[in-house]
Amino acid sequence: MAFLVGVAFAIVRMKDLLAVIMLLGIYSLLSASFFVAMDAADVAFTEAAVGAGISTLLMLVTISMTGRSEHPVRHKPLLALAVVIITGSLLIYGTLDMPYFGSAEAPIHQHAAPRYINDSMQEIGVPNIVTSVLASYRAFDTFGEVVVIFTAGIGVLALLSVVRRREYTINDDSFNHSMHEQHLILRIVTKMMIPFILLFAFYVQFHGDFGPGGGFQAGVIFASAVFLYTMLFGTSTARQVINQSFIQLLAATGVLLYGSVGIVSLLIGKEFFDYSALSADPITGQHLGILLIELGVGITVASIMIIIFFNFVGRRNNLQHKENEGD
Amino acid sequence: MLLGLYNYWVVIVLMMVGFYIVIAHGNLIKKVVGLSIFQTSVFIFYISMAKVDGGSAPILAEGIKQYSNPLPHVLILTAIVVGIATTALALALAVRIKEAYGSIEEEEIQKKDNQIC
Amino acid sequence: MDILMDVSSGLFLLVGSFLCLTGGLGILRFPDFYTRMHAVGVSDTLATAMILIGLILHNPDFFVDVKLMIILLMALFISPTASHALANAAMHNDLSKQKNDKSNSETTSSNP
Amino acid sequence: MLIAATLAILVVMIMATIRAVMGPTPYDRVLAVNMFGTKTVLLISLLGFVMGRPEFLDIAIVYALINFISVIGVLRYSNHFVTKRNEQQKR
Repeated sequence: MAFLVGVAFAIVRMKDLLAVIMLLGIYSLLSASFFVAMDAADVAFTEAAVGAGISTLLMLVTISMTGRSEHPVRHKPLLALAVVIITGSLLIYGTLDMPYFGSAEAPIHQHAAPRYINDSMQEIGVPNIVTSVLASYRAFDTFGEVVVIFTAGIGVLALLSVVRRREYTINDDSFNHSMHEQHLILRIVTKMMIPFILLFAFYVQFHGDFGPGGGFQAGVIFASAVFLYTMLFGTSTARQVINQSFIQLLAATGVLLYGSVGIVSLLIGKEFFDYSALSADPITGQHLGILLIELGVGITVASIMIIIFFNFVGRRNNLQHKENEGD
Repeated sequence: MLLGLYNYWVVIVLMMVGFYIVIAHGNLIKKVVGLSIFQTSVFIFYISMAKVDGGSAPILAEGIKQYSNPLPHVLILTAIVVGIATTALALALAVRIKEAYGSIEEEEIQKKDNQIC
Repeated sequence: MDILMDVSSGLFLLVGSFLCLTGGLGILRFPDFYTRMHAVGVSDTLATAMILIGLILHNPDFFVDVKLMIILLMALFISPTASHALANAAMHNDLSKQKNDKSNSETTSSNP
Repeated sequence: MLIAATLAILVVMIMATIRAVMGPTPYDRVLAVNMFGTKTVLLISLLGFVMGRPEFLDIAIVYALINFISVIGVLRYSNHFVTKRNEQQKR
């Protein structure tokens, strides 16, 4: 734990943004190991895939567009420090009333959790409690989260989408060709790894009922395989494999799939997102519902991440070509 | 007493570090980094509240009596993915600001704004 | 037989941890980038393999063993590739020219 | 024995972090991050055994994959800076 604090302080001191991002990667790996130590397997899974992989990559692409050194001027460090210290000490004063770490009598463990732990096996029939809470008890909440992700994807699309021109793409190919000469070994190993990553993403997707995993994680892993391909084989090649408008359609389909499962159960006569209506046997219905919903989540997350990454990279390539023409 | 609340204090220190970066640094990317440190500290806070002594991960198996609380795990799981989506949005904004103003330092942006007015 | 398994797994784990520590010491103490790379590349791959083999011997469950094997296989694929890519990138961008002549001659010999 | 190995890996992780903070060149930092990643994979698998639930090896697999991807990403995008800087030096 103290280790985390050390890394955080180092981040404050660093001026070089590239180094900051490296340290952020380390920080997120560390916090993920902490989540494992705290028994939160699913959370560690997500943090590993998201924090260390995707957010590092996105930040790297961004600083490759915006420049990497930080301006030394600061506003008023003393004032900021004072605000921070006062807020911090107030918060520490607040923790004095909190139940001790790890005590089983804390109020948080009294209300809803025992029901999830004791009854979910009979009601849902899925061993992974996190999945059953995520996809069944709190399905409406999760639906909201998926819609938020979808909206963020649309926002990035609106901010960064570029009108591509033909000469740019041709230029891009020649640029990538020189990359390929250097990276022969990398390319071959990557070719071997990508099918494995995709297979593993599907395993995570459909094994989420029994072990750690589920739609969110699987979507992110799937997307990171596509990222790997894009980085080594060039944007235009990747765009040929995965069409932009097709992937946008896919993102919308995921949300639609999720929502329609709820609507169907509403139409059959149960409540919104009550999957026991989907089949004669309530447990089979729950299984089917969770499977469909996780699939919807997975499709949405994967396609939104791919959309975000493509737009960042596309914008970057465009900028580079403009610079080259300027020279 | 000391050990019982140690985790929460570390969370608060991390949170304040993130907060300090957000208010004291002018670089927009650095601010995003600060926000993500802040965010992670909140995640750690939730997860450490969910831990029960002697408990195990909330995946049902035979022979295990005590499980950690699954509810915070669910909340944080979705929050992480939503967090990356919003971070991407923030970075996209930073890129557009760079294109429009030629800089991502807050002070220079303000200077340019004042010139225009 | 049981004792043999236990002892051998413990031995593998110990050797693995020792190699890890050497690698860590190497990354801290070595003077320039390529020598550090050498320390990490060599000791990391071997140490990872050792610890994972130790865990495989420790555990009789078949399914878990298969997963450990997958990790081992991937570590053996990924780690050298990443090292290679790193060294290649560093060479390509003339990192050695920033150093003095002595370390330069060392790098040519230690770089595989 | 498991616990001893875990402690050793923790120590090595601290060393890698120090190098990542100190590292004079970006490549040193990438190297340290890479090493940190492999050590995290080991730590997770060991922790799974220490806590008696070795089902969590999936997480370790994800770490190995993601580590690879992020190292490649760093190299791909940091090349950009270095070539730019070299051009500036030449002028």
